[in-house]
Amino acid sequence: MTRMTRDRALSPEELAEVVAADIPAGAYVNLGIGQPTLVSNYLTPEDDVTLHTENGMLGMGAQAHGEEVDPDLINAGKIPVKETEGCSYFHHADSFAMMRGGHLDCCVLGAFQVDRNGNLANWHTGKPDAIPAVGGAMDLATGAKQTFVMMTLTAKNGQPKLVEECTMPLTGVGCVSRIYTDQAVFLIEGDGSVVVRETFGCDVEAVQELVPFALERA
Amino acid sequence: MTRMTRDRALSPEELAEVVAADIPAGAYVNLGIGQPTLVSNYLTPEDDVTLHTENGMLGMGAQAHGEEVDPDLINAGKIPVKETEGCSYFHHADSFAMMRGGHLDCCVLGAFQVDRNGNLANWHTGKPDAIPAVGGAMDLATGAKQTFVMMTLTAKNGQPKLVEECTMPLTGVGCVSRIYTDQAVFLIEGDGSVVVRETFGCDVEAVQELVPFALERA
Amino acid sequence: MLNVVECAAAAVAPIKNGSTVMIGGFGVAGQPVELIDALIEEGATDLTVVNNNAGNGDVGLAKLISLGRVRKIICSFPRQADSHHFDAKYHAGEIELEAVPQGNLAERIRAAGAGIGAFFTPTGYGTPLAEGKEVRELGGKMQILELPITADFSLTKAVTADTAGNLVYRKTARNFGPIMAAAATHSIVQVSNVVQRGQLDPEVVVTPGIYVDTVVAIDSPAVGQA
Amino acid sequence: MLNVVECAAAAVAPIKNGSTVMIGGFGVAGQPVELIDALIEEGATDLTVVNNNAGNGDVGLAKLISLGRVRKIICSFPRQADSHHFDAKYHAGEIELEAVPQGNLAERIRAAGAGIGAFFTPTGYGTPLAEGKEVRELGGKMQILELPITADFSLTKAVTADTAGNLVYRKTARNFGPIMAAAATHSIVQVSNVVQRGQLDPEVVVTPGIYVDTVVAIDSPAVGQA
Repeated sequence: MTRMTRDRALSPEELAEVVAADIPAGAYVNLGIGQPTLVSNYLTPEDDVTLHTENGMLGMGAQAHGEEVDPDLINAGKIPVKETEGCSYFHHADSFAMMRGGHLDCCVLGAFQVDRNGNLANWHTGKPDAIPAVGGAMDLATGAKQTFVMMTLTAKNGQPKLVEECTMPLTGVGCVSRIYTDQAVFLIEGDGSVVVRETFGCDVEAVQELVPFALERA
Repeated sequence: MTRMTRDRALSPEELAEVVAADIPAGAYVNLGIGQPTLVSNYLTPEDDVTLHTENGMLGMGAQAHGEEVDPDLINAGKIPVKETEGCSYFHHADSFAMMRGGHLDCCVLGAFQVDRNGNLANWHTGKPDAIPAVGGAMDLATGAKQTFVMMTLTAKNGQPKLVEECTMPLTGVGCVSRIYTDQAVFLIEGDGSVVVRETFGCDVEAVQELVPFALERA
Repeated sequence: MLNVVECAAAAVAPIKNGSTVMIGGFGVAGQPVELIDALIEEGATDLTVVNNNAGNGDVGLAKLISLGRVRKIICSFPRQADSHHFDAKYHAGEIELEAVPQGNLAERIRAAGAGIGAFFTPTGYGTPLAEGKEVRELGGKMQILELPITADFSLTKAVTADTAGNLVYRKTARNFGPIMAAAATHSIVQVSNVVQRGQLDPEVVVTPGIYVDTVVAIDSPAVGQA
Repeated sequence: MLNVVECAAAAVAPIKNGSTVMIGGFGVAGQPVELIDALIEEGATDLTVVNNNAGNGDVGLAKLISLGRVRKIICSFPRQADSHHFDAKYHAGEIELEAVPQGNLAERIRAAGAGIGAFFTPTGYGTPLAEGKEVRELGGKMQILELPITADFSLTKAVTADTAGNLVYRKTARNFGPIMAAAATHSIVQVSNVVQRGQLDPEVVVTPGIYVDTVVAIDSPAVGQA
C-alpha cells in the first residue's frame, strides 16, 4: 500500500481513511462510538472487513435511514443500522466473550489521554462529581488483539493528549498499539518508546513539541 | 398420592415407578445412565416432566427404534432417542450451565455408596489401577436442586451401600437428599440423621440390620 | 412450570419491596416497556435494578428512579444525555450506583445463571472500577476477581414464546434477555405472541423453557421489516 | 479470514508435532470422523488431545492413541467397554490422563474462548479430581478454582457453513462444536455442505464465522430423518 503524502493536519474524515487503509483485509473489527465510526465509510467490499457491535451482532451494516430503520436493529451507539450478508446475532455474554476472548483483530477507540506505555484513558475525566459511565470501553480496550486510538494530538485547551503517564482514570493498561492523530501516526512499542510513523502537514520536530517525552523516528 | 403397600423387595421397574411418583408435575429432570433411565417409563404426559440430557437437549423423548434412529440424536448414554414437542438443542457449555446453575429440579443417579451426610460415591471404586471416568456425574450430583439415588440397599457381596461414611472416592459432598432402594426409601435430613420413609417387603428392623448406623423412623 | 398470564400487571405482581430486578434491553431494542410500566404501577419499592443504563427521558426505568423506588442500580453506562432523573438522584445521594464494565456485567449475569461462583477477567484491571478487587496474574495477564450478579426477578422481552416457555428473539433485541432470564430466580418475559409447543424449531430456540417462569403476550407496536 | 479447502488432508496439514488438538463429538454425534482420519494419515505426533472420551474401538481417536501419537488426553470419560487402546497405553504408562468432570471440561473450554482467566465451581469439590486445586467458599458453597483449556487446533463437525464461516449444527451433534471452535487458535470444521453468504438466517447461526478458520465439505453418509 502506498502512503499518501499530505501537507496539512487531517480532518476526521481524512484520518478515518488512514485508519481504514491500515485494517488488514478479512479482519474482524469493532469501531467505537464517535469518530472511530467514520472508519466504516472508507472500508470497501474488497477489504472484506466484518464489523462487530457489542450489543450482539457480527456483520453490522451501514446506518439505516427512513424505511430501512428497524427499532430492533441498532448499534452500540443506539443508531439504527442494517444487516450485511453473512451477519449473525447473539446475546450479550456471547458478544462480549467474542471481544474478551481475543477474537477481534482490532478495535478503534477515541481517547482523552494515551501514554507512552499504551495506557488508555477514555471513559472518565476524573472530575470528582462526574458520574462514572464506562459501557464496553474497558472490554474493547483489553480484549481486542490490537487497540488503535483515533484522537486529536492535543485537547481543545492545548494540553497534550499523548502523555508520559495518564493522569485521568484508566480504561486499560498497556492496551494501545497505535495512535492515529490529526498530525501524526504513532506506534507504541511496548517498552516505553513511541515511534512517529508519519506526520501530516508538519515535521517530526513540530510533533515533538506537542508531546512531553522524547519520540523515536520511524 | 396414595402409597402402595408392598410385601416384598422391589424390582428395578417397581422402584422406578416409586421414584416417578415422587417427581413433581412440571419438573425438569435428568435421569442418570442405567437404572435411573427406567424412571422415564413411568412418567405420564399429565406429569408434564421435561427430561434433560447433558449432551445438549431439553425435552428428550423415548428411545428410538428402527427407522426412528437418527445418529445425530442420542442421549448421555449414547442411545438413540426421539424428540418431544417443545424440545430444544444447545451446546455442551450451555447444557452444563443449565445443570450447574441449579435449574434442574431433580436428578436421579445410581450409587456405589451413600453415607448419612448425603455424600455420594458413584464414579470410582477406588481400586488403584482403575481408570478414572467421571462423565457428568459430579456436575449432576452437585448442580441439581435435589439429587435422588436409586440403588440396591446392599452390594452383591452383601456389603451395605448406605454407610456411616463413604470409603470410595466421592462424587459430591452432601448432595443426596433421598435414597430409593429395593427394600426402603430413605430421607437424608442434612444433620446426619436418615429417616426410613417406607419399606418394601420387610419392616424397619430388617432394614436397620443392613445399615451400619441408627436410622430414624418416619 | 410456565405460567402464561393475561396482562403485565399479573406478570409483575410477585415483585415485592426490596427485590433485585434485572431489566433487559439495550436502548429501545429488547426493552420490556410494558413490564416496566406495570412495575411502576404495581408499587414495589427499595428495589435494586440491574440494567445496562440508568434510564432515559421521563418514562420507564427513568420514571421508576424519579419516583424514588430504586435504592441501587448496577449498570455499565448511567450517564447519558437524557439520564437527568438518575443524575439528580445520584448527586443528591439518594441512589447507590455500582458501575460495571459492560462485559463484566454480562459475564457476571451469565455466571449467576451458570452456577459459577466467581471468575477472573482482565477487564477493568488497573482502573478505578477494580479498586478493592482481588488481583491475580493468569495466563500472563493481570486479572481481577468478579462475582456473579443474581436477581430475584428478570423483566425481558422476546418475540415469540411457545407453551413450553421456549423463546426466540429478534435481531439486536436479543441482547441481555437470555442471560437475565437464566440468572433470575423468577423470570418474567413479555412476547409479541405465544404459540403451541412444537411450533418453534428446536434448533433455533435461544432461551430454553427451563429458564422462563412467566410469559405475557403484549401487542407491541409493529416493528420494522428486515 | 475463512479458508475453504478441498479435502480433509489439506484442512489438517497445519497440525504439527506437539500440538494441542480439541476433537468434538459425543459418541458418534458430531464426531469429525474424516478429519480425525486425515490427522492419522498426516502424521503429527506428541499430541495433547481434548475430547469427551479416549477413543472407542479401533478407529478414529482410538487408532491415533494406538499408534502412540497422543502424549496426553484431557477428557471426562476415558474408560468404556471398548476403550482398550487407551486402557493399554494408560496401564503401560505411555499416555498421560487428565480426567475432568464433563461440566468443568465444557466450562474450561468455554473460558478459553471467552477470555476468562479462571473460575470457581462447586463441581468436584471434595473429590479426588479436586486434589491440589485452590478451594474457596463462595455463595455458601465450597468451590474449586479451574483454569481454561486452550488449544492450538480444534476439529469439529457441523452440518452447514456459509462462506462467511457461520455454522449451524444438527440436534445433539452440536455438543462440543461451538465451544471448541471458539477456544482453539485455529479451528477446523468439517461440514456436509457450504452455502453462500446470506443463505443462513442470521438469527439461527450457532457459531459465528469469527470462530472458524478452515472449513472442508465432506460427503458424509446420509443421516436419519428427524
